[in-house]
Amino acid sequence: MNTVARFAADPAELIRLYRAMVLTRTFDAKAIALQRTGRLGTYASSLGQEAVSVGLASAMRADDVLVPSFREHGAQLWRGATPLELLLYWGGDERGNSFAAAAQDFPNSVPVGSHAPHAAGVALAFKLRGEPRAAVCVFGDGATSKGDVAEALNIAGVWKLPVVFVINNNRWAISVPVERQTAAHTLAQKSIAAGIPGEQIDGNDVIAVRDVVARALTKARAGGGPGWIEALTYRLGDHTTADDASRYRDDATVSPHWADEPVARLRSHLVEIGAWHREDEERLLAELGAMIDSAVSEYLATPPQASSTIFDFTYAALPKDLAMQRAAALGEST
Amino acid sequence: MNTVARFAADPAELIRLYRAMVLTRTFDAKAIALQRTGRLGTYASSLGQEAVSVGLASAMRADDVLVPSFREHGAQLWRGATPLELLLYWGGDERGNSFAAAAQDFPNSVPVGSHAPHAAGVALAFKLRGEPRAAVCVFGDGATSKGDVAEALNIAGVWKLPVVFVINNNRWAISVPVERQTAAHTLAQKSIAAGIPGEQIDGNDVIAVRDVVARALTKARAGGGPGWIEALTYRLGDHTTADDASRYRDDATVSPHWADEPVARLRSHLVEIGAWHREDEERLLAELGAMIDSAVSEYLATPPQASSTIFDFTYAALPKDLAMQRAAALGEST
Amino acid sequence: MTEITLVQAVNLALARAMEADRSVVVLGEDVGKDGGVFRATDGLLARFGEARVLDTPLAEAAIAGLSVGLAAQGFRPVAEIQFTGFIYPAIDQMVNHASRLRTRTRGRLTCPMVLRSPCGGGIHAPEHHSESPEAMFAHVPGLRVVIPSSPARAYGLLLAAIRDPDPVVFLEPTRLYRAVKEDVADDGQALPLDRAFVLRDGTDLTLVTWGAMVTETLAAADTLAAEGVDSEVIDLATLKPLDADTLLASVTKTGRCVIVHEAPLTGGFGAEVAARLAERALTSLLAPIERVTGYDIVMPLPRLEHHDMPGEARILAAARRALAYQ
Amino acid sequence: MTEITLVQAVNLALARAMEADRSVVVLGEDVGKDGGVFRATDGLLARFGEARVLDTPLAEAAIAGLSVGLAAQGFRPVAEIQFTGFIYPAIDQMVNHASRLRTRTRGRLTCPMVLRSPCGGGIHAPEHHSESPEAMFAHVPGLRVVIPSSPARAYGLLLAAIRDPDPVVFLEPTRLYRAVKEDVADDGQALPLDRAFVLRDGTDLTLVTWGAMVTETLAAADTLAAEGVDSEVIDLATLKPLDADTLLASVTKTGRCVIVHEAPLTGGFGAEVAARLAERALTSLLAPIERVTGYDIVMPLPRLEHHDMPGEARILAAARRALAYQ
Ligand SMILES: Cc1ncc(C[n+]2csc(CCOP(=O)(O)OP(=O)(O)O)c2C)c(N)n1
Ligand SMILES: Cc1ncc(C[n+]2csc(CCOP(=O)(O)OP(=O)(O)O)c2C)c(N)n1
Ligand SMILES: [Mg+2]
Ligand SMILES: [Mg+2]
Repeated sequence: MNTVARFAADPAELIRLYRAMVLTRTFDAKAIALQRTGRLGTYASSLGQEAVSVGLASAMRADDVLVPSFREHGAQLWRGATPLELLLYWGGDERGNSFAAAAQDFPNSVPVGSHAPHAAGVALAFKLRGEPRAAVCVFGDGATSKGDVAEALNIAGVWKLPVVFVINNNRWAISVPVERQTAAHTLAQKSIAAGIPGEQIDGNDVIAVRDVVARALTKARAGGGPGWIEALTYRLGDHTTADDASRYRDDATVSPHWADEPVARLRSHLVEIGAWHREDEERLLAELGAMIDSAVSEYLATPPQASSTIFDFTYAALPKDLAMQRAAALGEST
Repeated sequence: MNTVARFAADPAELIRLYRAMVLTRTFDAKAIALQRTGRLGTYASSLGQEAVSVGLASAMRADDVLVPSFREHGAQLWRGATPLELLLYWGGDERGNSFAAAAQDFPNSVPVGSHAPHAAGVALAFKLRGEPRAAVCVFGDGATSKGDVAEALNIAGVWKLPVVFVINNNRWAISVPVERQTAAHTLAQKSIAAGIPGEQIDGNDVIAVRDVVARALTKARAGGGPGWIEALTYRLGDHTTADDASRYRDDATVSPHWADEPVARLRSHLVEIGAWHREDEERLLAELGAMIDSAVSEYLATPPQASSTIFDFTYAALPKDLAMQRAAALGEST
Repeated sequence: MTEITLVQAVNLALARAMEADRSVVVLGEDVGKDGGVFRATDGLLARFGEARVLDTPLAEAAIAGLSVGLAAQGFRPVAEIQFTGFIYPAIDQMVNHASRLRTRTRGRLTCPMVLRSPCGGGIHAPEHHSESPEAMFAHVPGLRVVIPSSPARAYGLLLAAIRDPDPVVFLEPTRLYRAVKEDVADDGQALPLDRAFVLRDGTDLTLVTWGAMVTETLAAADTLAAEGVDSEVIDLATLKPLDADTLLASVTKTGRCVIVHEAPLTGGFGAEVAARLAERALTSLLAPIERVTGYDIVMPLPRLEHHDMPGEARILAAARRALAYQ
Repeated sequence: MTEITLVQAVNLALARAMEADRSVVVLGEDVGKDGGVFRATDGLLARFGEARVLDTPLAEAAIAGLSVGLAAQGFRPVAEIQFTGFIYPAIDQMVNHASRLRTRTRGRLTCPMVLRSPCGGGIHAPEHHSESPEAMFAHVPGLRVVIPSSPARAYGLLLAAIRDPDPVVFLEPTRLYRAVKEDVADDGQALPLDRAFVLRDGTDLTLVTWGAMVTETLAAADTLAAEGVDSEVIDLATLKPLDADTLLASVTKTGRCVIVHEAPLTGGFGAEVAARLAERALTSLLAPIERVTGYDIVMPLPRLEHHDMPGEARILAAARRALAYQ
């Protein structure tokens, strides 16, 4: 950052960011607990990566479009997805992708990196319509090995598309550490292949993330071409609730990274500048805990969709052939 | 080139290279004539690109493996593929891929860029067996936009595979000029994404191509990791005999490049150093013309394979289900 | 009305759709100045400009993926894959994203895109230029698969595909691109995407086919007619969703069926046609259902490809077996 | 003999093959230290070392393409695609290269590789983790497609796949990975790759299935048996090349057939099975051929997936229709 961003000097704004990161972590802990007790599906925790997620989302405008992978709960919540929607999604209910409040954002892309071309396509749409909007595509370090990402990056470069790619580099692709993923010293340098400037930033510094992504977005919206930002963070937890990271990395490897984790870091800064006190923390935890708890009760009380819905969104209108299958299915299950 | 390669000082060796380029061009002209008269299938000319093809092949050892795209006739001929084999291939006969003299070389890869992972796999085989051999993968400028190439390059880098990628940059992907293919100022810089050094060379200078590729191969065989070389040349002809380049580029664009074409360039060098005279040229053209003519007669006299062969190489042994289809087919056609 | 070829009809439909709807954009390799390697997009760049006719870099997965992004934003991209031999890298995008964006988001985001590609053999093309992968796409829920076999059907079906709110894979038989000319009115009339075409009415035998094989099949029907056999010829055209009714009506009437396609036998779409009949028209069947198809082999290089591609002789042989069966 | 699960049988076969043949190497995402997300490659790294058990970068097209290069050089790569939802980017390599390297070069270069991938639903997995794309591969000439449904068959078929001189797509139903244990002798005995398994002899009805559906189908057969219906259950297992003889022999005997698979109906491999019967066993058929399959819809997320996946009830209903048919 050449100059300190304005928002960084505003305690209220920093508290907003802090709140969003704590919300993300609170949601995360609850989601894991639900999964462990058989009430949620496999879940990908973002523990330790909250600053990347919240930072990039806070840099976006409402009318920008988020094209995420599957670990950006913080960004989705900031953009208006509700805890209930996220729970429904991870609980195996398509309604979790409805995002009433972020109607143009893409759902999670589980196939790693395959969403990068979508972000380029969304950005192309903005460019063709002459709209001052941008797409933000987020993925992990492992995704940078996928051809899809390279293809999308190259096209974004030659067409100067308003898209910012953010690499949430948590140093691991399940069991594969980033140094075994590529010989590139940084992931930031990968954009040189597409003639696009790349930046590497401290992904545990939410201020840096927001500032750098915001600058890239401003440039992109103004027709300055795409951005490629490597945010260095660390996956403190298992890859997902289906993973047992102790099989491939030991505590000695992980524990040092707790010292850099983004939530505590911003908290101590807030405390330092006198903007945050124990009571604030207690009040916040209580408030967010209650918010998540009520979302959880709502989630648990949500009946599944009617079985007929497995058919109804396959096409805009049900083709006759499929309508017959639907009739047979409902006949059988009633 | 830091120092002038030894071979470059040896007229006999330069004449070998010259001969190979002229052979390629002679073959090329004949192939186009055959296609125009309906006696060959669609053909991809290498007119103007002979130095890349011959240069890289002359840098290889016999036991290295060539993994080419579809425009490397010069390299294939140097490696021992016969003009007859090339004619059979382009004439639509699988026997053209038999390559008796280059038994481990891959056949042409028509799907652009999809052969890059094969070259990495071949190189991995050499590495796993501890053999001092390397794979050479050649493709065009357009291929550098394919995800396959990026994936293979990245893996070659992180595994330090003995493979050298050569970009035969003829500035066009059919109608798309390289500057509309990517925003990268050079294609050489694309290897930075994989942590691999890239080099850009004059692809119309067969001495430079051979020297730089030879150095990269020596390094690769010694475990020094992959090479990525952009050879700048120019596609002087149509993309293939099915293409009409006048639809998308005019003579004014192309003609200046005739001044740099590699065959005339090496010839004038040979003449300058007194190693080549009009009679040598006449003798060579007569000799190669006769060689190609006899290959053509052989080609035209070669009866097609038995229709049964469309079945016989699908699997090592014909599965019963397919054997029945074969029997029925032969029954019908007799 | 002017006499035009199939590829000209594709071009005409594209122009008409772009004229009528600013959200229609064309993208692909060499679709701009070059007008496409078969000239399907000839003149579109000059007429509609670079913002609506985009020459893409050489990257099929991205061509499909860009289209998903454009479509989710309300555009109607018509992407060209230069040959179906190069469509395989786009399958991931079609299966994992295009086909399911609507259902994944309960209709919040949709994917009205068309993936066009020249398909099939018989033009003595190089390796990988003669593929018939329609069955792979026809198995994918959420996709539509369309293969026209005449200029008029190409025009009407492509218009329908572009206007359809869901992703359509539109395969154009290269062998038919310039094979025949017919009068096509540029009236903007789309054809239904869920109706097979009965090209010839008959009572003795049903011949079901699509794409380039329609030509051989109609020729066989003529030969049979000369022998007094009255065969019905169905051009399936819209493979997915399948118009089972037309099939069943015909076979219920004729009792004998021969299915013809160029793709390999095993797992080809002809299997689905036969399966539907074996499920729902069994009692009407007077003879085994015959399939005349490419063999379970890789498409041979041009010198032998005709040995793989079904021709009139093989169709007639199967038809006669079906007719002779007691 | 020890009691092991299907995933342990896969692991055992891999270890046995690597022990017996130094050219066998395992590669894929997280197959090393992690032992694969399902532990299929557990312990192989420790036992055979980094030169033979390779954790690849995250790139499916390259995983398949690397294998083609290795195989052409005489290795026998066994590549893992972590879930079949991520196998689509590898299709291009399998179709355009692996399946045809032999025929393109008239046998000069060959491709003895295995592409392993966990498939199918029913384990409440995230999106894209429950796919059944076997029909797409079974349509590709030059490939073999194998799906085991028991520990013993997984062991014997995987050994056969690794030893086979041609490319094999080996799909492992995740739902069966730990569902049952059975005694498997680690005797290095391979099973034939062109023979379907008759899991139960019967005379009244033929039930044809594969993969995870074998469980539901056998359960249905038990229920029917209790009602005095004697059904034959065939596990197709080696879908391509298809063992038509076993199918025909059974249906010629029973006259009634129900085909069960998890993949969507249209263009599913069940269509090929039905088509073969309609061609070659028509006169033996006493009832329409029924298919009990996933619907033509995108695999629902876990909360509703059971509504899509065929269960015993749907199989029984179809069986009873077939049995009742006069
Ligand atoms: C194309 C594809 N291949 C494999 C997987 C299985 N998988 C899920 S996450 C993951 C690792 C992703 O690593 P990274 O991109 O760094 O993201 P992270 O999980 O660390 O956030 C893998 C291999 C997948 N989802 N998609
Ligand atoms: C994957 C793929 N897409 C499209 C094509 C059709 N095609 C053949 S050559 C070509 C251009 C290739 O350009 P480049 O890589 O620069 O090689 P060049 O032809 O110039 O030697 C295209 C688009 C193909 N063969 N493969
Ligand atoms: Mg990661
Ligand atoms: Mg080029």
